[in-house]
Amino acid sequence: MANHSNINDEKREFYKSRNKQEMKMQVYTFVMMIAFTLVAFGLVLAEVDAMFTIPIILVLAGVQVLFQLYYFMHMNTAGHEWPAAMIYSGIFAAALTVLALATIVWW
Amino acid sequence: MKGWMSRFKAVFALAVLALILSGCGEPFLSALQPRGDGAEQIFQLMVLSVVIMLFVFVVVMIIYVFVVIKFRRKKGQEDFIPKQTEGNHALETLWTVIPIILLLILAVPTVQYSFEFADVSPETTAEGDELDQIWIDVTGKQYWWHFEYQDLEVSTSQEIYIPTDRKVYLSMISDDVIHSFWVPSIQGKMDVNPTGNRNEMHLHAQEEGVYWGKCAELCGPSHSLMDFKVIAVSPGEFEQWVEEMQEVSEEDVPESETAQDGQELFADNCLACHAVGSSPNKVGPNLTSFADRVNLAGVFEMNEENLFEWIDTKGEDMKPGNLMVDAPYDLNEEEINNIIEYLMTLSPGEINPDSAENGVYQDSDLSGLFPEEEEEGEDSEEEEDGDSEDNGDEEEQESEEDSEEDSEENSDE
Amino acid sequence: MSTTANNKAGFGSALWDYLTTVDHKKIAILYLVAGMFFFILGGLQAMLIRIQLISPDNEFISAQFYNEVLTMHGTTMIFLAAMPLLFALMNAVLPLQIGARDVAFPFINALGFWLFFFGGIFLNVSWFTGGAPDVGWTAYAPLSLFSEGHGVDYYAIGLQISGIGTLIGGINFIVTVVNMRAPGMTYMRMPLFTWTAFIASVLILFAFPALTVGLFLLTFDRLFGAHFFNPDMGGNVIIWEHLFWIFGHPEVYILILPAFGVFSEVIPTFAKKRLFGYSSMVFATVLIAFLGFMVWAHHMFTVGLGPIANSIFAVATMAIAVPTGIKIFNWLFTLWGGSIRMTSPMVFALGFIPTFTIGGMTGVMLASSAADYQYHDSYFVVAHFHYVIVGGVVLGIFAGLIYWWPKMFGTMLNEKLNHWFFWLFFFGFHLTFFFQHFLGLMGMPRRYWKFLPDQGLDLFNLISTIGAFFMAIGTIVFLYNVVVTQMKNVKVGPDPWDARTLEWAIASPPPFYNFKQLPLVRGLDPLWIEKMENNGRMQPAEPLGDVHMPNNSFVPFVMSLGLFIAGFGVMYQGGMWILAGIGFAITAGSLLYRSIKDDLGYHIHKEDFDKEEGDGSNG
Amino acid sequence: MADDMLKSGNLPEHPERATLEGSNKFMGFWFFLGGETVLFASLFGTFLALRNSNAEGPAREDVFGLGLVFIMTIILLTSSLTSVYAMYHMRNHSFKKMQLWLGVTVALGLAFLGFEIYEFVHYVHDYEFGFRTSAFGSAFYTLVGFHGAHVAFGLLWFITLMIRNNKRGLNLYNAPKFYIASLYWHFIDVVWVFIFTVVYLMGMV
Ligand code: HEA
Ligand code: HEA
Ligand code: HEC
Ligand code: CUA
Ligand SMILES: [Cu+2]
Repeated sequence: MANHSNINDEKREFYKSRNKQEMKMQVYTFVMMIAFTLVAFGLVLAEVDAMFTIPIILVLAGVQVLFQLYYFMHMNTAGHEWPAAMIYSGIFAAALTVLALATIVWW
Repeated sequence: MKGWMSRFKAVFALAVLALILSGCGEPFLSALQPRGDGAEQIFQLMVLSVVIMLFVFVVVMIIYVFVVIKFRRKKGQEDFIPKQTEGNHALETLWTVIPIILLLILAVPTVQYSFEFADVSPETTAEGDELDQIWIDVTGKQYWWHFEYQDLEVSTSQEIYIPTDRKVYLSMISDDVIHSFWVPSIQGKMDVNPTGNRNEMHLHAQEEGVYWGKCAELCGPSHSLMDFKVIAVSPGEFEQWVEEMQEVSEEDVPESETAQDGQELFADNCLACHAVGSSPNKVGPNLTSFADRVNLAGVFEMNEENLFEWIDTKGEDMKPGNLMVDAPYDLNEEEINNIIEYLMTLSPGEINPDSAENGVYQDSDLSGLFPEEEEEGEDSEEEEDGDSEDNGDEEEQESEEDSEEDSEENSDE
Repeated sequence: MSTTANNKAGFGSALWDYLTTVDHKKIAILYLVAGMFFFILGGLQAMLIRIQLISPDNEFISAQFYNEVLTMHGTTMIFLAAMPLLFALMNAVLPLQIGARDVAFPFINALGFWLFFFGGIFLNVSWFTGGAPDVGWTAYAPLSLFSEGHGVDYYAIGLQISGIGTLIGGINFIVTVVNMRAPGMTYMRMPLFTWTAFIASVLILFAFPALTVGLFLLTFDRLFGAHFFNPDMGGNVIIWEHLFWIFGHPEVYILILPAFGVFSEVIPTFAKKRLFGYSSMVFATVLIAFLGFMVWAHHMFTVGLGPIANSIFAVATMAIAVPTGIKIFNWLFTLWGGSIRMTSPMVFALGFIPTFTIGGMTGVMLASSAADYQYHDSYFVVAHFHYVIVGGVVLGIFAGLIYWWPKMFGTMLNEKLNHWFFWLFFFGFHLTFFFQHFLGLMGMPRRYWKFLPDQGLDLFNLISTIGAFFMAIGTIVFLYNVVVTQMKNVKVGPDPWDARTLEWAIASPPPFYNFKQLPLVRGLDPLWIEKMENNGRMQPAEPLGDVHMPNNSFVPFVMSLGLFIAGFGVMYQGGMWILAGIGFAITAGSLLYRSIKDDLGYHIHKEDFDKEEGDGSNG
Repeated sequence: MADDMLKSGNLPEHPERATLEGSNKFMGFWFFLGGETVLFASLFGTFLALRNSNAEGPAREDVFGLGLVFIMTIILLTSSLTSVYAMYHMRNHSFKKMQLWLGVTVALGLAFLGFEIYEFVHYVHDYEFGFRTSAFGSAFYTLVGFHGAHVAFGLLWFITLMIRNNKRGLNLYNAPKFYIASLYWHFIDVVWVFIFTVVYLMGMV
């Protein structure tokens, strides 16, 4: 490829440090995710009222997923416009599906 | 109900169209010749939508015909290069907005009727009193229909009798696969599902008559032979029919000896699956009023020849896949003929499909069927203990009002 | 196919070539042949249906067989005829229209075809092993659980296999459009066929997984003792209906959108005008796709979901009429002021407009949830969907086939015969289906093996059957035309229709590398622009260089064959488990082989191009 | 040019997307994940519809235990992080470290799968709660089983890639493959987040 030799050591160092920076973020993300998980399990174990717990743990799950997508899967970086578009379309179709199956199969 | 129509400018067009459409089909079957409230409302909706569609179609076709004639390449124009227009915002807005308006006109009655058809609360008289509700439990089975009149101890198969003076409410479920209950000239269809829920709908026939019902959901080889009848009779005749039906019992003995013999054979070979008199639904149709049936097994001409073939072959070729083929009996010609003779005595009384067609109207407010209907006051307290002995199943109505109603009625007995 | 083209190939090597090809143009031909085969099969089944219904109380075929024919007619036509024929068109022209040398995943493209093909064969094997599926193409549970024999198993597994093929084929097209466009080919310069194919592929991506799951559940219930749809064990039959229609409704737009695309190519070409309202056409396409996901329950109005759900879905469904209407009027105004040539593709397009409008309008009538209580599962619905499918999709497919035939094969179908085909088919079509609207309202439910005498249904059914024969004759004229044309084999130039888009800038049929140099696209309708402003030849966007090409591969065939074999094992179980073992081993083995063995393709060196020059064949 | 792809060394910053083939794979795989979203949504929807349909069989509260699920969750989340580490080293072009972290990921994945199998066996034996027990059983095993199958497939994928490329190191041809395998792994984690929330936690509140 054209840009092989262009990458000199200087640049590489720059990338390395930037990657390191990013990796730090990833670890923070991870810590947050673990924390969220603990909260979710904690709420259930503490037998907090269901009307309260269920929305909360669903939101926690949603945020965790966004963490995964944006940080672990790098959707926050450039070149992910189409992936994001498709994932959100998928989420849209998925939400409708779940909503319908959870409500209008009507027992 | 017709508010939306009164303001509609094309009433005249509607009338003409309705006239044309209603020429189509047989009155006992066609959705285009409505004889029931529901069918009529839907017919209005159809006419409205056809008018809208015709309008759209005419517009499209005028442009289309004009364009195709006017802009055909003519001789000598081979090198003509038309102007390459990109678009036109005014036009594009126009053909976005007008359809939206047309669709809104259609959407309003659509939503209104959707709710109306789902409403199974009791009708009210002009004075505001609630009318008694006749609830019928409908069970669809491969390939026949069973009907039980709640609280009346009457059950039939293949044919339901309904009075013409009021709505009749159906609570429907399937015993096997999905069927769909459709009486085109009275009301639109509703699926009959095997899953725990009961679907509810109502019928109101405006005229006496024998209306054909069809199964509209593919349910196996004989799906196309799963017909039934709705026999709409005047309220007085209906009341009489109910009373006659309540009288019948398995033990009733026919007069002729051969028929008595037939009855015994019937008891030995057939009663495992069939019933005479009020019964919960069984493997085969209830035969209480068999001799009065319009058709044998829903579709065949009612004569002894067909009946003989039916019993002899267990309907194997007549209704492919029907479940009577499992019957274990083995009968000779004479025995079958005796059974036939017995079956032909199964006519509980004077009310039969003819009553729907003979033009006789007997009035009644059906209060005979619903004793103490007058006292439908607030004194539900004392009725508490009566509740428990009722068969609870029938009260699984979805709508709260009904179950209230029901428990009150039941406990009065 | 290695570096050079070998022209004088025998039958054996030609066959091998097609079995291993990864060239989208050849895959297009594979789709075309298989799709036509299934179209004729489905058409013959339709003829059986119509003959059975020619008169009341007819006993021409038995009830059980009728249900099998009916099911296979619907399934075959939708999954094995219409979709593949559209895929044929997409494969043939989509990469050319965006100026690409190839699709994004040539290997997966081939795999997609073979999976579809083996899935289709699998489904049809059922005829010979005790009966085809007999529960309608919608396979509603629990009838599909009760159905005896293995018919429904063939349905579930066959569609599963071909569904995977369709899904990966769809992904291939999406990525091709996203990544492979020629320089200057921005999204808003893409031809409408490309746009609609792209959006249809997106619909495939999101709709097919629901079918996949539905079919899995059905398979598990039937073959492995699960209870998803068994009410006795807590199952719920409505789940199947939802899953099927969450897939099923987008599916019908998957079918119609590419057909819209075809007409959006044909009409501008033969009106000699650019498409009116291009950007609103794109917008309408996207909007239809979006709304298409929110309306599926209009197939379930009578299920008893309640008035609230029914109303919501009714209104959402009606909304689709708006973007579709935008399209209709844009086509009409493309014609306005044009210079219309009545070529056969154009005649198909002109036949489409009123026919589809009628079909769409009956669709809106159906969308009126309360009124649907009367229409549902009656012949009114049958009439509706044949108006949109035959009047839209099938006319679109034939318009596209005739239009792009020169591009695919380098020959021109006989115009006169094409006109005959059109008029026979079109006349027969309306004769067949127009009166079915009335049949439905007069009380004739669909999927009826028999209708009874004395119910006023005889005449219209008879007319309908007569109409079907006209359609059959028309189709035969077309097939005859194809045979004669290919026998004569008179070659035509690159641009026989005087068209506007990029695919007409290269030889007919195109060389296997498509574009020697990628073209520079300067606007919508690039070829037209060059015709108007230049000498009518595309300017290259790059200097002549080596061209990278993928290697042929036999793996897609083998991989699909493996699933085909495994399907039998899973179905018959018992001693046949061994087949499942073998089949899955073949598939897994070829997957492993594919991932372990490097496949880097090869290069055509620029020096070699001159040898190819002028030689219309594409190796 | 093509053969260059197999040369390691001198890789660009984003080796996974540097070639057209790589970029195609990258896009295609993301889109595939969009489709997978609907696939799992259909399974989740089915599960939700049938969550109380245990017929006579055990209900959710009867069988689920949170301890095991918690451990599994932590394992899978951690494996997500380790695969991020692997990709981090890929971007720094240190193949050995990438392999190492992938190895850790695989080990964690195996542990997860082991626990899952243990869980299933436990349910079947101790609670007589199986795939055929009830509609709920079918829905539960199908949803969680589909996820488990994805885990198993992901593991096989990682292992194949690691073995195949062990000798020759990172290059433009295999970098995209590693990258999309790790995307897949994250996606599996995403699904699990919803499984533990919707299936287990919501089943226990
Ligand atoms: C290519 C396939 C295709 C297409 C494009 C459509 C398009 C539409 N369909 Fe159809 N449909 C099917 C294939 C298709 N359908 C099939 C196969 C079935 C049956 C499945 C089965 O049960 O086996 C079915 C069934 C079906 C039903 C269920 C009926 C039932 O079973 O009870 C409904 C109900 O709403 C419906 C509605 C619509 C609507 C509103 C559109 C709209 O998209 C139509 C929009 C187009 C127009 C409206 C015309 C042009 C517009 C204008 C000129 C603008 C102005 C118009 C107005 C203001 C009205 N369809
Ligand atoms: C792409 C979709 C598609 C297409 C193109 C067609 C095309 C046709 N269909 Fe239909 N049809 C469906 C999809 C389609 N159909 C679906 C989904 C159903 C619902 C199934 C269900 O309920 O489950 C259905 C159902 C259906 C019914 C309702 C059956 C019932 O409910 O009982 C009928 C009845 O008339 C019918 C008729 C026809 C006819 C006459 C054609 C004609 O257009 C066919 C014309 C084509 C030919 C006639 C080709 C013939 C070619 C030859 C004869 C060549 C001769 C051979 C050689 C020279 C080798 N179809
Ligand atoms: C295995 C159970 C079974 C037995 C035993 C059985 N039947 Fe039936 N029968 C059925 C079923 C089921 C039907 C409905 C068939 C259909 O319409 O699909 C039926 C229908 C009929 C009908 C038509 C009913 C109608 O309403 O028009 C008649 C008459 C009939 N049976 C007579 C008999 C006689 C007489 C016998 C005994 C000699 C008998 N059956 C024994 C199951 C049985
Ligand atoms: Cu019952 Cu069709
Ligand atoms: Cu639809």
